[in-house]
Formats: sequence, C-alpha cells, structure tokens
Amino acid sequence: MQLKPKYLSLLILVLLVAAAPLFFPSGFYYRVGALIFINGIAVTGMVILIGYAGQISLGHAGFAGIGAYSCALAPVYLNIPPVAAIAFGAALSAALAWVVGRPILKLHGYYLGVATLGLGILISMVLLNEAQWTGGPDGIAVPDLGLRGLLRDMGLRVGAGELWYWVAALVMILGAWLALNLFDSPTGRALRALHGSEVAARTIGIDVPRHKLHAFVVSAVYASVSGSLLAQMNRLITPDVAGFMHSVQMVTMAVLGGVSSVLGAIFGATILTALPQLLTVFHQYEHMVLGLVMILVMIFLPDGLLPSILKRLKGRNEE
Amino acid sequence: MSDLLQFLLSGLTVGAVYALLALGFTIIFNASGVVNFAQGEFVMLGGMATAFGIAAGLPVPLAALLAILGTAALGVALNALAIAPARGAPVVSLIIITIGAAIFLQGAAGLLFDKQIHRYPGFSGEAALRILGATILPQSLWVIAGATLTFALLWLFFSRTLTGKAVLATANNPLAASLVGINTRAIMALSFGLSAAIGAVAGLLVTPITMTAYNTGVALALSGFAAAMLGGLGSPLGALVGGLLLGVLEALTAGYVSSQYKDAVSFILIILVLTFLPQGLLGRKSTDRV
Amino acid sequence: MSALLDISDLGIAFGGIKAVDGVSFAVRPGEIVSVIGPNGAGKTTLFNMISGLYRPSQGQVRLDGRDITAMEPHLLARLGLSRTFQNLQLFGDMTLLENVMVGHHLRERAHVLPDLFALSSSRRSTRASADNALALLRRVRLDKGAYREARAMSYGALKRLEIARALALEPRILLLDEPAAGCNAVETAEIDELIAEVAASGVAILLVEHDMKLVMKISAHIVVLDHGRKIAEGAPAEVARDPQVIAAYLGQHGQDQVLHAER
Amino acid sequence: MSTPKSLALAAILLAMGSPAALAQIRIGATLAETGPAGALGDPEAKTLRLLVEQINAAGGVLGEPLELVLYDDGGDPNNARTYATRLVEHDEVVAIIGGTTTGTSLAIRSVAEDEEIPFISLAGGIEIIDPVHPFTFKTPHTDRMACEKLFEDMQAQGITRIGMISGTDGFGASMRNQCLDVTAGYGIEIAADERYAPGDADMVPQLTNIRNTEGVQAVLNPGFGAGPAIVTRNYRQLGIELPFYQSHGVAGQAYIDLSGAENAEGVRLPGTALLIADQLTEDDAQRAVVTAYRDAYVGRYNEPVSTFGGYAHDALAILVDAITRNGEADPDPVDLRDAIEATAGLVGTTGTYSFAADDHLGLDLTAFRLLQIQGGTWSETP
Repeated sequence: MQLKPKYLSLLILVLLVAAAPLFFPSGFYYRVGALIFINGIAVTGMVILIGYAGQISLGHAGFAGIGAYSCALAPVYLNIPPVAAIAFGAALSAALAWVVGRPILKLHGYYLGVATLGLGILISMVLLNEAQWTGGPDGIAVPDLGLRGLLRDMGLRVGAGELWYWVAALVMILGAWLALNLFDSPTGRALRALHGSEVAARTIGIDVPRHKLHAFVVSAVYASVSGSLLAQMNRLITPDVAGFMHSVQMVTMAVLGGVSSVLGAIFGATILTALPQLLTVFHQYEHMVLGLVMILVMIFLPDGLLPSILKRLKGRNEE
Repeated sequence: MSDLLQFLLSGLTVGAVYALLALGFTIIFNASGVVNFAQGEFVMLGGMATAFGIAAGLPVPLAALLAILGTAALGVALNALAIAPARGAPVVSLIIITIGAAIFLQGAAGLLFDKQIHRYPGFSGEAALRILGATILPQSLWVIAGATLTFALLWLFFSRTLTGKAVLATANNPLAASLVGINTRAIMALSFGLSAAIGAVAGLLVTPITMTAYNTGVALALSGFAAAMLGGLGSPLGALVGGLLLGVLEALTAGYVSSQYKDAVSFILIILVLTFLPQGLLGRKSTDRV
Repeated sequence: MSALLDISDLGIAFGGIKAVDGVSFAVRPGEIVSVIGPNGAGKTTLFNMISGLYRPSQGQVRLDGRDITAMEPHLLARLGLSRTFQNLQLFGDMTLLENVMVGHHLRERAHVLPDLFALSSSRRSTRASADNALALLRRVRLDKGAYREARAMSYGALKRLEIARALALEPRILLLDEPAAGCNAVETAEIDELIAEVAASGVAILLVEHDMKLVMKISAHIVVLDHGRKIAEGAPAEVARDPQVIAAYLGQHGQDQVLHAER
Repeated sequence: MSTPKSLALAAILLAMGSPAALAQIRIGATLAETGPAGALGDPEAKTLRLLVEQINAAGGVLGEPLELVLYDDGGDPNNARTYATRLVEHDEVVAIIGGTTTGTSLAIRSVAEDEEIPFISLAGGIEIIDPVHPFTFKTPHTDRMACEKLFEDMQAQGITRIGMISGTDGFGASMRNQCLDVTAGYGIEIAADERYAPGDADMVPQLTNIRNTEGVQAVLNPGFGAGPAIVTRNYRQLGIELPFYQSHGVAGQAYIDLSGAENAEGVRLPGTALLIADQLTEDDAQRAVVTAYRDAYVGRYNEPVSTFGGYAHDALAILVDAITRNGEADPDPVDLRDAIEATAGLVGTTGTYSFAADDHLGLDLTAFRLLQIQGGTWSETP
C-alpha cells in the first residue's frame, strides 16, 4: 500500500527526530536539536506564507518577539500561567497580523518586503526602548514553564537540553502536520492558486485579500510559538529575537531548504542552525561561508536544497 | 528658529547620504529588477578603502579615486558572479542572494581590513561654520554638494548621452531594448558598476562625519532601501525625494518628538504612504496585463 | 428570452487614449455571442472590464438586470461569471486535477481552521471537489494526466484545462478569450464541440476568437470592434457582408480571411 | 531524503569532534568578537589568546598547559547560551570566561548555575552578580559604580542639573538606567534625557535639545563604539561649553582618535589604571601588572590596549590564581568556585580584587580613577 505524501513526510520527520539522539556524543547536541526544531516551527510558517501563498515577509521575527515577550511578561503582569502565555502570545500575534495585514498585503514584491520590514523593526524598537517593561537591550528573565519540576515530581529526572529537545520536536511535528493538512485543503489550494496567478485566482472566485490575510496570520502564529518556546527554553529573552537578522534567517532557512515543502524548509533550518556550530573552527570565515552558501544555493539550486537533491535522486533512479 | 534650521541642516546631511543610497538601489533595480541589499556594503567599502588608503600615505584624492574604482569593479563582479546567473529568479531568491552578498562582503571586509572603527579628517578642515545661529561642518557641505553633483551628472548622463538613454530604455522594457540592438548585459554591468561607485562616493564623503567599520553596511542598506521605496522604486527623482524626506524627518523627530523613536516615525510613514500609494511617492503605476 | 448579460455604452481610457469606447450589446442564456475585430481593437480590454479586472470609465455592465460594473472579480464569480484568458493564467505548480479543483473554490468551504486540522468537513470538501474535477477533466479528455503538474503539459492541453477550470465554477455566463488559439485542427474541432455542448446546457457564452471559421460556425450573434468602437453587429452572414467590417479587416488582415470566413 | 540528512548529521558530528580526554586544563570562553559589541569583544578575545600563550610558554599552570576553547557569540544571548552549553557539555571546560555584554552574560549564567561550573563575566550590568549567584563572578566595575564615580565628581564641582544622551545599545541603556537610579544620592537631577541608536550618523538634534534645556550644567554620554565619538564632535560643532562626561565604554585611545584630540579635550570619564600606565607612581600596586599587560598586548597586536581587554586579563588572572591555589589540574567545580570566592588582594588591570560570599564583584569605587583627556592623552584628575 502506498503512503500518502503527507504521512510519508511526517513519518520521516518522526523517525529522524527519534533516532538522532542515538548518535549524540554529548548532551550539547540536544540543545542544537532543540534550536533546530524551534527554528523549524517558524520556518514551517514561512512555508505557508512564502511557499503556499507566495507572499514575502522581512519582519516575521517581530511576531517571534511578541511570542517571546508574552512568555516573559504575561505571567508577571497578567497572572497567566506560563503555558497559557504561549497561547496568549499567539493570539496577540494573530490579532496584530490581522490588523496590519489588511493594508500591507495589498502590496507586492519589494513593497510588501519593506512594509513587513518596517513592522518588524517597529516591534523590535518597542521591545528595545520600553525598558521599564521589557528590560531593554539586555533582555528579561522568563518564568519557568515548570515542566522539569513536574517531571521530577513524577519521578523522572530529565536534563533541560533533553527535555526541550522533545518538547520542541513535538510542537514542530504538530506544526508540520497542520501545514501539511493545509496544503491539500480548500484553503491551501486557494493560496497556491493566488500564488500562481492572482488574476486567475480572483476570476475563479477566490477572495484573494482574505486568503492572503489568513496565510499571514497563520504564519505569524507559527513565528510567535517559535519565539515563545525559545524564550521558555532559554529562560531569558532579548530584543535580538525580533531583529531584522532573525527575520532574514527565517526566510533564508525556508528558501534555502526548499520553501515549497515543509520537509525542505525544516531541512534548511537544520543546515543553517548547525552551520555556525560546524564553522567554529574556521569562525573567521563564518560570515563569508554563510554568504557564499546563500548565493550559490539560490543560483544553482533555485528550488532549494531538498527539492533539488530529491529531483537529482529521482533522475538517477529513472535512468 | 535657529533650532529648526539646525535640525534641517542635520537632516539634509543625513538625507543626502540616504538619497545617494536610494539612487544606488534605483539604478540597479531599473537595470535588473533586483533590489540590491549589498548596496550598504558599497558605502562601507568606499569609506574603509579611503581610510586605509589615507592611512597608507596616499593623498586624499588618490585614495578616494582608488576606493571608487575598486568598489565599482566589485559591483561589476557582484553582477557577473551572483546576480546575472540568477536572472528571472523570484523576488525572495534575489533578496537572499543580495543579503548573502552583503554578509559575504562584510565578512571579507572584516578580514581584509580590520574590525576597528575608522575615520579620517574632513576635506576642508573640522571647524564648524555658523549660519544664522545654526552650525554646520564643512564636510556636511561636501556631502550635500557631492550628492547634488552626482544627481546632476546622472541626469545629464540619462538625458544627454546615448548610453544613458539605452539604460533608460532597458529599464522601461528590457525585451524591446534588446530587440533594438541594446546590449542589455552590458547595461546591467554598467548599472552595477555605477551604483557601486555612487555608494563608494557616499561612503568616502560621509566617513569623516559618521565614521565607518566593517559591519555598518546592513543598517545603511535598510535606510537606503526604505528611502528608495518611499520615493518609489525605479525613480531617481523618487530616490532624491525619499532620501531627503527620511533624513529631515528623522532629524525633526529627534529634535521635536522623541530621539528614541525617530526611526519608528520613518517606518510608520513608509507603511502609511504605501497603504495609499502602493508604488511609493513617485513610482510608476503599473496595470496588470492579462 | 431576456438578456443575461447586458452591456451598455461601455468604455475605458488609458492615459487619455480610449481603448474601448461606447460599446453596447447583450447576451442571452444559451446563446453564443462572438466579439471579433482586428488586433488591438479592444476585445481583451472589453473582457477585462466585464470580468472586473479593469474599472470602466464609462457605461454599465448588467448581469440579470443587476449592475455589476467594476465589481470585484471574485464576487462576479459568485454571481456565475467565469472566464478564460488569452495568454493562459494557470497554476503551473499545481496538478491538472488541482487546477480544476480550485475552480470549485466557491462550493468548497475554505475555512482556515478546519483546513489546518483536516476536520471531516474539510476532507469532505476536498473529496467532492476531486470527484467533480476528475469528471470535468474526463470531459475535456485530460483525465489521464490528472496528477501531472500543469507546467509539464502542451499548450493545447492547457487551453482545454483552462476551459475545464472555468466550467468548474458552473457559470451562467462564460467568457472565452481565444480558446482555440494555438490549437491544431483536431483540437479546434474538439473545443468547438465543447462550446456548443456547454451553450446547449443553457450557459451564455461570450467568445473572442480569431479563427473565423469557428466563429462563423458556432456564433448566434457577432459584435465587431475596431479601434475600440463597435462598427457592426448581427448574425454571422450579415456581419460578413458589412462593408465597414470588410474595410476594417482589409486594413489589418487582408480580404481573403473575411472571404474565407464568409464561404 | 534520509540519506542527505543523515550525511549532514554525520558531518556535524565529525566537525565538532568528540570530547577530548583531559590532558590539559581547558578554559572556555564565549565572547562577542563580531557583531554590534565587537569593539569590546575583539580585544577581550585577543587578550585571552595572548595570555594563554604566555602562560603556556612559561610552563602552564600546575605544570599542565592551558587550553583555551573560545567561541564568538556575536553578542547574541541565544548563541551565547548555545556556546556555553557546548563548553560545559561537549568541551568539558573547568570554567567559563565571557559574556561581553550583560545580555550574553545573563544567558551564560543560567547555564553555568544549572551545570555548576564557575563563570567570570566581562560585562558591566550589576544584575549579573546582584543578587549573588553561587557560580557567577565578574571583573568589570558595574555601570552603577561608573555613574557613582562620575556623580561624585559632579557633586564636587557643584553640578546639580545635567543632560544625558545615551545609546540604545545594551551598554548605553544599562548605564542610563543605573545612573537614573543613583541620581538622588548625589543630589543630581537629569533634566534632559536623550537617546540615539548605535548606527546613527548625527546627534545634533538631541544635543540641541540638551543645550536648550534650562539650567543644564554638564552633559553625560553613556555609550560605546562610534556613537560617543560622533556625540563629542557634534558637541564641539554646536559650541557647547559645559563640562562633558563620557563613560568607561570609551576608555581607549580609539575614542580620542575618532573624536579628534581637540574635540575630546577636557572630557572626563571613569577609567582604569591601564590607560595611564606611564603616569602611575612607582609605588602604585597596579603599575607592574598594567605595564606588563600593555607592553605584551601592544607588542603583539600593534594596537592600543582598551579597558575591555583588561577585563579579560583580570578574569584569566583570577581563574589561574584560583586553580593554582586549589592545586588540582582537574579541579572539582565546587572547589574551584570556592577558591575563586577566596580570592583576596589579587591585583589586576582594573583594580585589586577580593571576593566574598556576598560579593562576587570584588572591587570598590576606589578602583575607578577619574580620568580627563588632556593633549590627546589620559591623565588622572587629582
């Protein structure tokens, strides 16, 4: 019996995530793994926004910032339990994306780029400057989620790295499942249609602004959850999380890996998260290598790493 | 009153730099449809190369000339190695390529030069001039004059020379331009060289005021990008208007409202302008052809 | 029978030049009306105004008596207006089946939350759309390539695919912009048959086509445009004899095409 | 699909290597060699590399060579935390030096405290060691002390109303907060509070506002990098004649060069003995340490020393001293921590350190010297 592509993708993800720790020489790898998965969540949102709907954003780190700071502030000021703060941040991000998305999603290409860039910069500026709330550039402590304590009470002693590896993996796989569901659904087809031709999409009855907005809001929620998890894992968050370079990183991971597929984008997140760890030996050249990788992949493998590799493998099999 | 003048003079100096940055964006966009996020690196390189030339004992004009020529050559190389091979790629790929180029150039500059902050003395001394109770540095006049001259020369180039008209024709319709015998590849190379040179000019003029370091390019690119989009991508006049407007607005906000949120005001303005004029202030309107 | 689509005094200007000027005509249910004219006569511009992509600077479009001038295209689609494009507007990354499935968009309930969680309502919609789309693909004889990406298909196949997608909307009026352009004789004959069949089911059809043989054969009524103005209107035989029409075509295409068509 | 991914994984494993056997004493560091705080982190990294070389050339510590494992976190706390984890769990270092900025230091601290590894921070924020965390120490003065030192001088000059213009980077923002906190104790009122972003080209509007503020008697500029030099130039351009105070963030020759000696003339700031090595009296306790470090650094890198390199120097000195006193080449972390806490009278470039259970800073206000720029160089005010 043949597995549907959706379930095949999920199966591959689950197997890799479950098997990887068998090869970890030290506990540090759990940390890298958790970072990969947290980036993987944000990048899955990028797949929905860029890969499905064909819209660009250079400001999604702003939503990650909202998610992260919600986890730091909501438990303190609103007495919300830390877990619920994730949902609170997601709701806040969704609401902001909803309000701002309406006017700016009318823009195309680079104009949309600069508008989203502005949005991200505004958010990071607030986080940076409203130090009495956010702690300013040096950041702010994040209340403990209490998961480790809970497990300890149940008689399980788990290291922080290990715990977050599994928590982030679980959320990422859940996120991937949702995104894969969306792909082959009425909304997903409408998004991919307006990506292909906005004019044609309109004439077949697709409410283009509404669907673009939905994609924008959903991807903002992904970014927000990713930021929340980062904050709760690190127990400390700084405005860097909302910065321009983080936005660029999200887009680059997704596109480099292959933005049209969830698996590809997560592959991109894996490569770019691991790359700096690989390059510590040649760290002087880290920036040059990163820049070169970005340029070369886009020129020679424009569909992204994973789709290009798969195409090549398939081509070889057919020979 | 003298405060207002002071803020305006400050704003004009910064705005002139933004305008030159935006002009660089516009020229490359017109030739290739690419927004070049490495434009800020050209400004950085112009300043760094001049600083190192002067430190090595070269006379200032020679150091400046070498910096301009070197940066222009780098612009041509960037086009040949990274942009031309990716023609027709989607916007998001092009953004990644040029940001990749910016990261690469920043890393290379950090290795090739160093990671310190650099500056050299202003070209006409450092004593501030007084105008109606406000002050201005002679180097600010250099920046403003340099920007004016660059825009004027460029206008002459586009309106009076055959090559300039070929650049405009390519911008309007690359296919038609190549059909009437214009070598659009050469035009692209020329545009990258020209933009890089303009960036270098901005960098070497402003370094005595703002100083420079290997990692200043990205922030410059973002300001220039914002100015270009505000004015309307693809319009040199829009670049001038967008750049000056942003510079003056930042200075006035810092002076009268809040120095903390002066950049915020710029971006709020951009989002508002684009909401009502999706092509920027002076950008061309386009109709979807189906 | 009263008109389904009623166009009166429609016009638009680009930069001071009138691309379409004061055009009026009507289409009744089940009727095939063709718009012909030399290149640049304003046929596609007329279509773009009717389908809501361009905002007319004068005149009115009515559907079933209701004013639909410059209405959003997706709302027009809801009222039963569907179209194809001269230079194909298909979704290249999607399969043929998916291309037709999005044509069912209006009958699917595309709500983002049920779709994200793949609730049964969402999965039911998808299944129903897939069944319908497959039937339509069969109708245009593309069912064998249903799971191939659209960009991998031939031009002729894509022309038929676009018609299938337009039909998926179950339109009351269908605007076809040069459906037979670039098709060989066999394909043209198939499209001819398909259009007649659709019209017979009661759908009004507005057609722009350069293949005069096809136009003369299937049209009930022909509107002739030149330089944005309507210069003639009537039954095929009448129009072909009109001296103004012959003059207009002489300027562009030569007489034999008209004569050929008249035969 | 699984092939490339597992290949990549294998490549990662190979490149990172497996934890080495402990044949030497491993010291970990994560610093902002690049990024916005690169001007601080770069001399810190250079200092650590230089000193470790020197120590090893002289026979190491307890007869064992030191091995420095140094990562560049770019000033990003998330990276800093990752590298700190790597240092502890993968490289198995005995202690961590680093955290160029307060943000990265706080990130490293949570790893160090979790894993119970001694950590010496090089950043100024008082929150790093207040309240005291068992495994965390720091070498620089706190920002609060810098403010106090400056306010002391202002008080002596009879200044009560000042204007402040601070950078929005971590350094500037943190010092601004601390200064606002301690004004009351010195009877000082901050009448104008302006800001600039690190990349800003021109601070004339902000300074114009300060100049126009009624009754301002002096101006204070907390910040580092290019910003304060631009502020200084703009200050002179506007012809402001009020006393001008900078922070220890610009305590290095670069600031004077970038501002121009004539513009920086008369500027006062809280600095360390390092900047006035040649002017120290023969009987000054710091003279030998400061001169040796300066000569070695300048000889090796051919660039002037900065206060920040000095912080790294002191952190390593404290660590080496503690390892030596503890007497084991493979020290138990808790013992090493106790040895650090027992540090007494250790003379560094920044000051003389004596830690205690309730004091993980080990410096007092006397270590700060109020310096003034005169004739393009530093001199200590009497």
